[in-house]
Amino acid sequence: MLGVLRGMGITLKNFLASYVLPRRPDSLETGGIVTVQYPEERLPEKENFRNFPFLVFDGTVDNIRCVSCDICAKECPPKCIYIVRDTDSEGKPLKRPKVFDIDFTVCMNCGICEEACPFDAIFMDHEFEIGGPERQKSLVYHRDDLLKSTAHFQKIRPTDFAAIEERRKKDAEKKAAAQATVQAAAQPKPQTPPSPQP
Amino acid sequence: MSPLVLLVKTGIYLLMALSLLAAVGVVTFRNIFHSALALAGTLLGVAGIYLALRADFLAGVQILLYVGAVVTLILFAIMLTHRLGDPTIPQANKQSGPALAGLLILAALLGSLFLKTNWPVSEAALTPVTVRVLAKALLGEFVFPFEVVSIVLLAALIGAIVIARKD
Amino acid sequence: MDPIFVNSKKALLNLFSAFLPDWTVVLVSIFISIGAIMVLGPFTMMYLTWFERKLLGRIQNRIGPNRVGIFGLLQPIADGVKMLTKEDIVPEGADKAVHLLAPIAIVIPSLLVFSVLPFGRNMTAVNLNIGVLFFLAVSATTTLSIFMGAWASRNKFSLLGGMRSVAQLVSYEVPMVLSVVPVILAAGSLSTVDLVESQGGWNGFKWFVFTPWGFTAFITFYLSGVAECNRTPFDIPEGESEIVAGFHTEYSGMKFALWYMAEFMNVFTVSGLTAVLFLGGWQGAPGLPSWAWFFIKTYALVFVMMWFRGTLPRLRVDQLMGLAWKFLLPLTLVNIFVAGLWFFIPDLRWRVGTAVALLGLTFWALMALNRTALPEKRTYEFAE
Amino acid sequence: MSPPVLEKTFQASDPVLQDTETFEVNLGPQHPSTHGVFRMNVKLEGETIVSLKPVMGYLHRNHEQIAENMSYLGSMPYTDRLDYFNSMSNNFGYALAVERLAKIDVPERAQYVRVIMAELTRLVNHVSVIGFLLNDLGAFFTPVLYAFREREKILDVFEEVAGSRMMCNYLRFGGVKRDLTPAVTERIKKIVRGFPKFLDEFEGLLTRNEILCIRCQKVGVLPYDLAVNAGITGPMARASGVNYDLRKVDRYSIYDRFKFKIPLGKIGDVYDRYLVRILEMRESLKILEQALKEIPAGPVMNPKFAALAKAPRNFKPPKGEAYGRVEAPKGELGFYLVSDGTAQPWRYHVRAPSLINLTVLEDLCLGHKVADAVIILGSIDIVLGELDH
Repeated sequence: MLGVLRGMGITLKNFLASYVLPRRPDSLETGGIVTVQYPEERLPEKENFRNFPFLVFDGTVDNIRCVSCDICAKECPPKCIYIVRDTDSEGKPLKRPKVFDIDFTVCMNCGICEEACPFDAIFMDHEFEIGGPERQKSLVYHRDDLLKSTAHFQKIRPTDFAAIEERRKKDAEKKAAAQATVQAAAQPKPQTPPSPQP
Repeated sequence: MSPLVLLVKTGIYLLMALSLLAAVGVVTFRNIFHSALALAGTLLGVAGIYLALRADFLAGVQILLYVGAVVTLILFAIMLTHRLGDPTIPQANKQSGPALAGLLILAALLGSLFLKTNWPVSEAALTPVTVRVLAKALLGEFVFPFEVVSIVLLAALIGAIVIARKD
Repeated sequence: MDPIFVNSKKALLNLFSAFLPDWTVVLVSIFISIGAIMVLGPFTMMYLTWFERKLLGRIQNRIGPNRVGIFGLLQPIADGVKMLTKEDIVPEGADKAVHLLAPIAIVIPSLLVFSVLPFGRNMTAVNLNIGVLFFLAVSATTTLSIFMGAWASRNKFSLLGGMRSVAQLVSYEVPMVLSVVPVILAAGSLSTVDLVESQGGWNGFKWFVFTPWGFTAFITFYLSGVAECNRTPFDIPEGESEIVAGFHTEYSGMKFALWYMAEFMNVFTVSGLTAVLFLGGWQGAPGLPSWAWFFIKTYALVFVMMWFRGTLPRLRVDQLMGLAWKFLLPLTLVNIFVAGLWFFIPDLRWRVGTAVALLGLTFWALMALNRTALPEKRTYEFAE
Repeated sequence: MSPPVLEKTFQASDPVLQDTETFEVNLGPQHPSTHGVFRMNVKLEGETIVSLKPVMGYLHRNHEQIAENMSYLGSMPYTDRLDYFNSMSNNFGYALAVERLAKIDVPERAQYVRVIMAELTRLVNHVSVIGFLLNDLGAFFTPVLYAFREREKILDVFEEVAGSRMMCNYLRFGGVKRDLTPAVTERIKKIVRGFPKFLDEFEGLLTRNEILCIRCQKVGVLPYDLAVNAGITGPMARASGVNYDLRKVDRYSIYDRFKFKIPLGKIGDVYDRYLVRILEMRESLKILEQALKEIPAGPVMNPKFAALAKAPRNFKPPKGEAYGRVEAPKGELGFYLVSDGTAQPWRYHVRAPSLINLTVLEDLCLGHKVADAVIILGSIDIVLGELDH
């Protein structure tokens, strides 16, 4: 009897408190209404939140970082990435994807593609409202749908962006330095003539 | 006769007709569940007739006990014994002959009572049986039969418990 | 303010009597009353669903419906439209006629009982001199409809729900009727109007709930009433987590809405009758009109029912029966005796003393007798 | 030939006449309280259960076979989906197994982070399970929503550190994916500070509630012997008095550093299972407090294996086998791995606590009512993702 009454007291307290106490996010601490009225109200996005992946480009859309090395497609646990390497007019393979499809019906947002990518070309997005009118075609995202600028990446994940940019810069410097030493070492020697084609 | 009285009378006759119809249904429906429902309909109709005869209390008790409890128990029994609910099982058996005989005797008995009773013809001769009057009669003049009935019911109750007990 | 409804009906009747024959005026009067109830019943149901959802939402730190109209006030209408446009599914093996009849049959008694509720001074549709009995008798027939629905669905969950429902309703009918007896004893009448009038008025606290037997009867009646309405913690006939939806598992669309309507109207009428029997009905402080008092009291009781729903888990079938037969029934029986003594002993102190002592003793004895069914304290070891 | 049954004359004592008809009901696969697509084939006599056969496999997704065709790291996000309430514990178990297989050391800070996450997961699981149990008991969502209010805070933390609320995929072989920022540590501290208050409220609503008590006490009693013989683990075993908690028994990770106790029930009914969970949460809070106080600074990833995440295909543990097990909120969660020296495990096996704890369902339910079967199932605490892996 007393236990029931005590429980009733607790629910009554919650009932009354819902009229007095503040709403989210304070209500998580104090009690009170915790509902977020979704389309109008949104919770602040967490920086590390990961959802579906996107491809980054530097500056312009032509400058895709992806070199279509196919590592992400191989590592992807549910195998939702499909890549075809682009070729130039003569059929020589180019370092960029011609087709880069991600099937979001299969993707499970694990973020392994992002971890595996050696070129910092694919990252996890914050976009989660991707509903479509049907369940197959509209959820297969193609290369152009997936492309987003580095500015977007900087906007959604500033900390990661800064760290990655710094590393990239260092890598680039190292590469430049290495190249310089290679060139410096190569310079005094006379240029070997290209071997004649057989 | 004012139209209102006519309306009321029509209503009563309609009620009677419906309860008779339901009563016919009780014995003719092939599905025992439907029969039981028709029985409930009949009892409700009878309660309506009581109400029309200004026996409010009787009508209330009729609904409470017969519709609310007795029919419910019948339905409960039907539901617990699965196969009775099967519509393919015939509801008639070989005892219809003796049953008809019993019915005729009962009808004769009731008919003789019907003829012997001195029915009041005017409304003024009717003493309104209110709950108060009924209560006074039950606990005053007829207290002995009332208590006897109570004891019989108590005995039935105890008997039921004894039978139902497993050990 | 008080006789506003009564006067408006009178005005309407006067208007009609100017050009209609006398006997039709009687009919019109009846139809006005019926019409008022027919509007009030479904309207109450609609807004009770809204009320319940809002209230439960608040209890659970949610907002509740708030999208359709301000404060979600149009939500019931939206629900109604949804129900109406939903496909009406009748199971293959169902008994089609009974399946159709059951939800209709359950709404009728729920609406009928409105007719004896005194909504305010002179605001009873029919002042039957067996009002309370009528109420109890008519609401007893809901069992039949639930049974019809359960049986006609040809679904095992429905059947289980139906059986549970019947066992429950028949059991709780008994303490419910018995707990009304002391009140009838005190008022000397079965008419709901007389019952309200015998509870005096605000001054002197003549409500029956303020007497020891009245209080006991109030609790037992209200609990049985909650059980009669199939509400938590006695909602085993439709216990969602166990038997899906009980007797109305196989109903959809408007038929389902009718089951719901009956349930919510029962909630309202049982609360209303509790208010009439124990809380003085429309009696109250003169500041507010009588009908306002009635609705305040009724809705307070409705609130408690929904509050139960927001707090309590449900009982098991056997425990439910145990509560009715092993606890409520003896208590109500003793309570009748106590109420009898109350009117027999002239001295106020003595009668209060005897009543409290007897009821307390009974309560204690019943607790002691049922101690195997009561919770036990547990201790726990802690291993390193 | 006439059927012989008709020839037989029945005695009143004949069991055929005394027994009422049994009634077969399928609870599930679509049923409000089977916690997913699970079916119980129940034979009833009146409302009393005379036979109960669990039918599972509706959510079977070839988990083990998939993992055997995948890089070691690639299975990590799949383990999230085993028991989708406690992805952190699942990650923990799998990471332990792989670390044992490949002999990877885990830095100090990462160990602490793992323990903190595992214990937070335990809180999440236990509050939700109790909430759902109450729903099975017929409470209309109130306890669940109170529990979810608390769970929300913890899930927010998970989202912040791991990027996802439920499918965390947070642990890596040799550490964790991302360090805790000071802000997150503060938040966890705040949650741990505030949790006892919530638990008190929750218990006030439930523990002494007479309806809950009479519904749960002496229902679904799991005796000590049966619990041991059937290999029951987790809170369910402990409610029956089996002192078996891997955190004490196995002393994996750094659990030997913390002071905490194991609550043990005496009877092993639904009520004990409920209260043992509550008490366990209080003990978890003690672990969390200690861990948050002692957590050192430092790296969260073994630098030798940091590069591993960049190329999961190149991770080839030496030939051998390993069994990693953790005290998941539901019981002993074990991962058995056999490596043949390639990038894919040769054998991958999950010992799912839900599955093994469920084996006693029939023993617990016999003789009880349908309503009890539902709460017994609720108190066993199954998650179909794990059951049907």
